[in-house]
Amino acid sequence: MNIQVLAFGIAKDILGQQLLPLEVSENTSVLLLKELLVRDYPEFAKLAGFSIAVNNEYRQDDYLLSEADEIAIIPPVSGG
Amino acid sequence: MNIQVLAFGIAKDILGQQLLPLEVSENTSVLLLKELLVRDYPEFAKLAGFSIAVNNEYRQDDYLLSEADEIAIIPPVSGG
Amino acid sequence: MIHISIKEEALSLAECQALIEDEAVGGIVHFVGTVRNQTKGNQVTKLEFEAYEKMALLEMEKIGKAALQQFDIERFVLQHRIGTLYLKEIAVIIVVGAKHRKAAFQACEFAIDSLKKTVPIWKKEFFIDGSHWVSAHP
Amino acid sequence: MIHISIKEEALSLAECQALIEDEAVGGIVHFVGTVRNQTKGNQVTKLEFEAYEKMALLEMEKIGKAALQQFDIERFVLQHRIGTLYLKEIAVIIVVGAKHRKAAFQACEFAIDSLKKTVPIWKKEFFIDGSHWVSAHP
Repeated sequence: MNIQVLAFGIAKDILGQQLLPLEVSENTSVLLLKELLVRDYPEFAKLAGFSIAVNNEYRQDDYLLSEADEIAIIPPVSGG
Repeated sequence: MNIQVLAFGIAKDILGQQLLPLEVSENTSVLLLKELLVRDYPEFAKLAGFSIAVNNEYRQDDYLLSEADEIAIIPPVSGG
Repeated sequence: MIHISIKEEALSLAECQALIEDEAVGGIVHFVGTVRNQTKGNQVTKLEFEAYEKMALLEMEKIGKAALQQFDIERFVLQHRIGTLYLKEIAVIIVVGAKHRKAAFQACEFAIDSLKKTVPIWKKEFFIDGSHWVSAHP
Repeated sequence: MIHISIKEEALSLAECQALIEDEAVGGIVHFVGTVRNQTKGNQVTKLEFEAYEKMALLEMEKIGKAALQQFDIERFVLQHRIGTLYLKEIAVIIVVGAKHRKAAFQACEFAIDSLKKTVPIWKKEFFIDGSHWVSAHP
């Protein structure tokens, strides 16, 4: 399936774009997406960590992605 | 010696005036002043407590008063 | 920097915030005490604050100095209103500016707790059917 | 009452205070986060805040709901600025109104601590000779 991954903050800098189109297999988990990102963009491994949000909620590693989801990379937040 | 005792809040209501003139013996202590006040105005005994300030500082019971001092009755404070 | 005052006119949050502005400050905590409509189930109509003004200013200054000594803060503002106050009006503003927020929270709470214990200011509460000096009796 | 917003224009303390006004409120605590001139000894010239706005608003709302649930408070206001901010400008305002002050202090500190952990907003610090995303690296 085809997904689009939103990126913010340093994640946007690492990807060089705000929206990354990706082709992944059906039922790709959050964990697998993270692994794919680290494989293709090793800079992600150097971060203090990063999360994946799906449809505006933080999701655990075992959450399964669907094509219609709004998926976002959330690098360490620093508001306030 | 003659002293003048300032009163605020409920102390002013108890005395019926803001400034109480008193004749006391030389070297009257804060403790003695408190006892005189309670004797003459028994309502003071019903308060949650009261302090004496001399020259704008809280003073302990053993502090000795002089005629030139600015003396004030400080009933329980309730600012804020 | 310590700024202390007692005023008969309305207190201004904007004025206090302006006094705290400082490039070295990253966290500011304000405490704003307002007139509430109830005390222990009684309907409050207004308050009157009376101060032993000279001594109150000295005690407020002591709180500011203690706060600057005990906490890592840069600026301290404390203003208290006296006279008659109606519902929602501001009785006291304390503003603390610090490099980091934790010290600002601690110093601000310390300051209002201390004020309520030591500063010679008295509050009279007025109800529909009477009035009393707050905290006077056990 | 919960009021949440993210704004590109300057935040207003007076606006936040007006949102909190309530006859049932006696203690109000504001946290105001401003742009400080130094981070770890480096001279800061400006900041840029970026938000994942939809999600940030939802996370801010969650903090407000949790604060109202965990503490005895009446009103909760949280505003965050995004875009470019210079020294002394306000990045965030949190205002909590409660019957009594203790709950207001606790809820306000809880809110800013939570915001810094969960709300998807990112701060880029600019120095004379470079820039970096705050907290991105260990």
